[in-house]
Amino acid sequence: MFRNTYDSDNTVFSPQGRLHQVEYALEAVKQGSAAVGLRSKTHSILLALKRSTGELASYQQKMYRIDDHVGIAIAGLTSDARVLSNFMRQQAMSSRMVFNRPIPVNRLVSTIADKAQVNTQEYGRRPYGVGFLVIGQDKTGPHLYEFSPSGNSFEYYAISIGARSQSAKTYLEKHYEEFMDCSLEELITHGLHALRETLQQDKGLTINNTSIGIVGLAGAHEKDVPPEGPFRILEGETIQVYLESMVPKGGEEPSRPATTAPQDTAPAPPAAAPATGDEDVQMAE
Amino acid sequence: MHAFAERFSTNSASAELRRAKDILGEDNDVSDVMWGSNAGFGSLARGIPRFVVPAVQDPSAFLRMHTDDHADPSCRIKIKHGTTTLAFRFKGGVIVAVDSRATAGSYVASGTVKKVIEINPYLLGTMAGGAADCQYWETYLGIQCRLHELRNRERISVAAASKFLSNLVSNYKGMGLSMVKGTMICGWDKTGPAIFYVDSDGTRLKGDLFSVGSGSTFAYGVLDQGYRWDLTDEEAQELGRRSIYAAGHRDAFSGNTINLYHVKEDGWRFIGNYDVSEMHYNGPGGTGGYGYDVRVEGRTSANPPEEVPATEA
Amino acid sequence: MSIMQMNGGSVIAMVGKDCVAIASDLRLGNQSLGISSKFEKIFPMTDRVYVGLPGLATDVTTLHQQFRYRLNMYTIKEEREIEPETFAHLVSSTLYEKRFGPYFIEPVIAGLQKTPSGDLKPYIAATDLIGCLNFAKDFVVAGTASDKLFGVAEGLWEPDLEPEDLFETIAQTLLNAVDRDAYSGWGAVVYVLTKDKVIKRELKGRMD
Amino acid sequence: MDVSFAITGKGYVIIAADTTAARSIIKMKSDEDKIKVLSPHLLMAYSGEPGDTVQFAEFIERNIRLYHIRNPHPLRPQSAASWIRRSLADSIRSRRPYAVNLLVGGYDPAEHAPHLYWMDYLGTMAEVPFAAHGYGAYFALSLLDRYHDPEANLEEGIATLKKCIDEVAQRLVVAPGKYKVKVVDKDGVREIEL
Amino acid sequence: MDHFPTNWGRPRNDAYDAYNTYPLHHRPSAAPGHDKFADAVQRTQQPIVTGTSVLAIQYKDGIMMAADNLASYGSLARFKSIQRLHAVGTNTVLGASGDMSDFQYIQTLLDELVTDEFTHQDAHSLGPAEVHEYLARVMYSRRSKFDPLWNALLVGGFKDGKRFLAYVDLLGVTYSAPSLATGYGAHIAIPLLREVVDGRQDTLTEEDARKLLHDCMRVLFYRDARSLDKYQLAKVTESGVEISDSIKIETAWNFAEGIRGYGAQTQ
Amino acid sequence: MPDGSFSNPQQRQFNPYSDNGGTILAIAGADFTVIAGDTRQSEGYSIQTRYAPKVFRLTDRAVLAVNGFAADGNMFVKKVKQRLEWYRHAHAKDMPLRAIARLIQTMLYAQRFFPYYVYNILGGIEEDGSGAVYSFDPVGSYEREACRAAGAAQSLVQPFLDNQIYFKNQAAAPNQPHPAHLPLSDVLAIVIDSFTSATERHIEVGDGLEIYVVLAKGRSVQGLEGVRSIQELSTKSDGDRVFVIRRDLKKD
Repeated sequence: MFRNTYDSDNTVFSPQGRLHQVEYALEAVKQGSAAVGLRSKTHSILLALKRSTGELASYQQKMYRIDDHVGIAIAGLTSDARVLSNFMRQQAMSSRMVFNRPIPVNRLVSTIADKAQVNTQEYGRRPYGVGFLVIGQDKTGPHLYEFSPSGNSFEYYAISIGARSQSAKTYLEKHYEEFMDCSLEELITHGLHALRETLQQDKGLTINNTSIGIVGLAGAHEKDVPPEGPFRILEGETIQVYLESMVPKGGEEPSRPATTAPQDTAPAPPAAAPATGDEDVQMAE
Repeated sequence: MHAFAERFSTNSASAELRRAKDILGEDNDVSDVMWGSNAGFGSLARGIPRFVVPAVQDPSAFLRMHTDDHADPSCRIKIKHGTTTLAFRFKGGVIVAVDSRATAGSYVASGTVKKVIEINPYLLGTMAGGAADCQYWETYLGIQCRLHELRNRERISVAAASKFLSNLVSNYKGMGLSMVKGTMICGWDKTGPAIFYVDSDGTRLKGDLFSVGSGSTFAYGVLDQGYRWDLTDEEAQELGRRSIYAAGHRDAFSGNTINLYHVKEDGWRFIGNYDVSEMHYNGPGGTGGYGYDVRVEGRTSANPPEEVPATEA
Repeated sequence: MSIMQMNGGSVIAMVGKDCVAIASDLRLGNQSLGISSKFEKIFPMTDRVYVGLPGLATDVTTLHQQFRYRLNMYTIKEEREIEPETFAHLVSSTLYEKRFGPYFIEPVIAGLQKTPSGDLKPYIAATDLIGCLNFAKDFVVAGTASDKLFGVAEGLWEPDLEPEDLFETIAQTLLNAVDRDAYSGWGAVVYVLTKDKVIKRELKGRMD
Repeated sequence: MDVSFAITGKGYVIIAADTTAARSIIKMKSDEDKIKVLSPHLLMAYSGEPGDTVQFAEFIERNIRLYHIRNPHPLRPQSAASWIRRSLADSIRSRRPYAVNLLVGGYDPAEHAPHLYWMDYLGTMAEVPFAAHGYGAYFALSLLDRYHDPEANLEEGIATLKKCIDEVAQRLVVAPGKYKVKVVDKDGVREIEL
Repeated sequence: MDHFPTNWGRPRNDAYDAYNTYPLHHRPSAAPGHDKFADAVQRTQQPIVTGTSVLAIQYKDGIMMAADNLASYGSLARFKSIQRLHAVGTNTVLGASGDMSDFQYIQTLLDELVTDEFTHQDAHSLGPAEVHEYLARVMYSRRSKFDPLWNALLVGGFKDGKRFLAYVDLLGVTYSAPSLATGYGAHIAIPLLREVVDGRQDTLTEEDARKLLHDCMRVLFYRDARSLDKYQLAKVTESGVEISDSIKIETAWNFAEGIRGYGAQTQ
Repeated sequence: MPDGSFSNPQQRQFNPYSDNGGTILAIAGADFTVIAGDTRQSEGYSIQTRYAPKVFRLTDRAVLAVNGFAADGNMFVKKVKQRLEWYRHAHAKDMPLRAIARLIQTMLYAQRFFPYYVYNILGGIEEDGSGAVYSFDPVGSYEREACRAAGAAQSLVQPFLDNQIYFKNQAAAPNQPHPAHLPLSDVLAIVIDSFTSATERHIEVGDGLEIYVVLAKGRSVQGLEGVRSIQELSTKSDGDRVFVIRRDLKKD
């Protein structure tokens, strides 16, 4: 007996007024590892948890540079992300070609939102299975946007997407009022705390599984950043200093900026042993 | 690919882009081929390259008007020209010799041009005429020869390679353009040493001895008189070198240095680079200058009577 | 193909300390074809006036003969040798006579001029093909390689060069300039005029 | 489409010129003599615009002859060449210039030396050890750079000339079939068969 | 086919015979003094109704631009109250010489652009630099299609505390300088403008700038046969674009009275 | 040949080219490259502007100088920069110099029938750390050289460089061969000399001089100490480095 589940096609609403295909696409985003974005008056940052598909594989790429002033973190289908990010790059470049101006971040996000929306309305199409956090800076300052396969795009003070992102959101909701006046280091520390919430109980953040993306002026631990503070991705050894600034789990006051960490305490043993390749995520304690 | 998205998008950023592309007339400007493995060379790797043609009634007249520095020295765009190249077959393989001068009008634009293009370890192409045409098309030929090797698991024959080039450039015949004005594809394949002359008219000739370029007649003058099938390797190399010197000396648009190659069964070998002026005064390895005045120094055609002392007697 | 480029050839003259130098290439060509590498374009008019005649080769010979004739007439009439400056004006007027059917030559004049005090002062000048005189304190150039000569001379020349240094400067200037010109070259010749002697040297230039 | 060559050797000048008289694409005649004997020790090969060539050559021939009648001594090659050059130089600036290229070869009995002058229709003159006019020049000059010997005897000189003729026959599309060859040396002018 | 060796590799011209060593070479356009390049400066299309020079300078508070009100039809002074200065958004002014219909097309393009920009309502707007870049792309691409917009344009503006002044023409050639002029003004007015402006653009007062442009417009009216004694002045400062009403140039011709061949006296 | 008859109509058309004068030059050293250009932009006898850059930084180790028709030149540089940006997106590194050279060739050759009227000189540091100069003709023929001048005064400057850089026509003293590469300070002096000479004798050259200096990774700044009005443009301190030196030239 035939029963309509209203989910074989993206152009048909369910009796409840829902588009199941689109909602499934949103689920695909949740399959991806988590990404967190935060914004202060001066900086926007992205933090993402990189997964390794197995011990033979390296860690997947979670962040992409779009233009000097824009970068994204992704959660969901990497292949869809590649197509969309290339589209964003084209848009950015076109703006530079025609107007010699960096594309305003909000307009860039709307272009992909519109593109995604088409896939929720036209017959025979599949919604994109990827969500983005977009950070960028333009004349109106630093920005943070979330883009989702439903065609939505919103600007946030702080947001997270991907697996177990709700836990991170909880942390962000608790602390977001402090963010606006944070220094870059404090902002990153907050971000790492939020990102840590998305981990399984026995896992921790390491230099191998964490990426940090920044737009805004150079921080205290960065060197060779051009004065305009373009988008850059920090990975590997360079993020050690930030990981060390984190308050161990269970500690009450989280905000101990990385700036003071190395000087205050005697050189502590590294928070995490280097990855041995046995496991994709290392133990923190 | 994004046509649908754009059509339904009322967002003006994409409308902006559409207009920009419209205005620029360049939808290939930021196309997919520009990134990824093709890295912008997509047009080279796929089929016959396409070119921008000016939107005028007679593109060839347009091109001639702006680039023919010989008919009209005041033309602004001066493309590099002028050359002497030669190649001949003998029992020891193929000798390829070229000069290295490029002129734009009367200005010697370069004296260090590499006019032998190393297509692969067994194939050489020479460059006469438009420098860019030869460089570009023979690089392209190199790609195709490699592809042939990968597809067929054997090296391309000289005949096939030259036929490919011939077909390629004759596509542009009738556009009034002088693409490759006479190149020689030289190499060694299953059939032994081979030379093919190819030009943009579509001519393709198999032969033993060719010289191409503005100084070719001078090179022929020396080459023909000294050529035999059973030259030794040293004699053959000397003949090639001497012939290019002859052209470098007499032709204003040839000269500077001589590049000499020898193709044998195991592929080509670069013999050396020789300064034409050094050849004139001292010859290769200081064995005596090629120059006429150097060669006949002290000799005179005057014929004074020898019996001068006799008159005293 | 401009008629001035028909046969090729270039001349340069330079001022030094109490000396002048004039130099030319030796090529005679028929467009791209080299005919002779012994075609002199510089002619002594007196012991201390030299003239270089780059341009159309037929006019080189014709004008040389013309100048020789006029100079002889001058010497007979005036009973003295011509001064470089006077000769320059003779060149100028000779060329302007053919204002509407000019000789295709751009002469360069170099010499040592007698001053009222009896010293000899360097003098150089050049004219265009209809005789517009151009005096210079440093150097003058003409011929198919004139732009190249200008560039090198501007870089190498300095004031008050002794005869040997002047020779070196003019030789380097000429050789490097004609090497970049398809229509000049095939050897070169330099004359250095000093108070008491004229030094003529042939240079081994590029022969291509 | 004329081709002419001239080479000097030990005490002689050989001048060779093709014998074709062409009009449009037709060979009108194939035994035309294009080398004038101007005096006992002077030869002149001429080529160029049909009509002009013979007109000019005869003008020169008559005038040199006139000089010989007026004066008890013949013109030396240098002087003759200089006068011929002047005629061409004057002609090029006249209302109707002669388009004639010349090779003037002579033997100077006074200094026992052969002289060869290359001249073009503009009046350009250069003394050279060997020379050529027409398309042949593009093949022969380099060849002569390589093989010419100022001290070659007549047989060797003729052999070198044959190389030039063979080369042109081999490479030039419009190569002439036959040549007339004349030699001038201390004994005067004579024609030789190749 | 061209068999002459020295022609190998050159663009082909099969229409002449190069088998020719004796008479002068009859190459195409080898006639002395005949510059084929110059010959090519002929039009498949040409400007019809044209405006003459536009002048613009930088001064202490921004930029100032002037253009007269005439649109000529050949030598006929056809339209005498045409405005050739056009405000683009709030920070930019465009001055046009050359074909007026092409200028009007450019105006519609820019208006559309400004509207699009406005509808975003996101605090971003096009400044003079962006407008200039856009015009440069448009002009260059039309040139590349052999369908040029027959104008020489000056774009000036003031945005985010910065002056901007640049030029773009029918070929897509662009440049920027403290003082600019198009057309006849590039020959007549530029020396006058450079004399006063260059190097002093940070101290030049509005009054001086106004006077300078006024003087230049007068000189142009005296010497440019396609000009008018009525012009408009645009200034762009912190407070936006301001285009004046027409300004009349007071002229003095009485000096001509005494000069034969000048003015009324013909004999 | 157009003669006004009906059988030989002459095409009269819009001329899409112009010539904006100026001169560029580049010299490669052992571990550095100097690329320079004047800043005058002119058309015919009028100077359009006294400051229009002709030399552009592409990456930390590649600098491109363009000369000829300014609109073509600027457009071409923009396009090259975009292609390099795509390369950066795809490969997360800057394109190596020799690859940029080939890229420029194919980009120029794509316009074979409607050429860009530009003469390009690309200078920078190769992957092996050596200085390199690539010069191009308008349709993309190119070669690697040690020095090259292009533009309006190329025929003035190039023979001077032949003499000073390649030691052409200079016999080396016995046992003292000419150096293969000159030190940076000498090269800078030659560049400045070349441009002052060209300014003296060519109307289209003058106003300002921009000299870009690219130093190989790890090379000291020897030769640049004490140089007036120098500015560093590199984005990283531990890679190849780019500097620009600005000078005035005569404005007449």
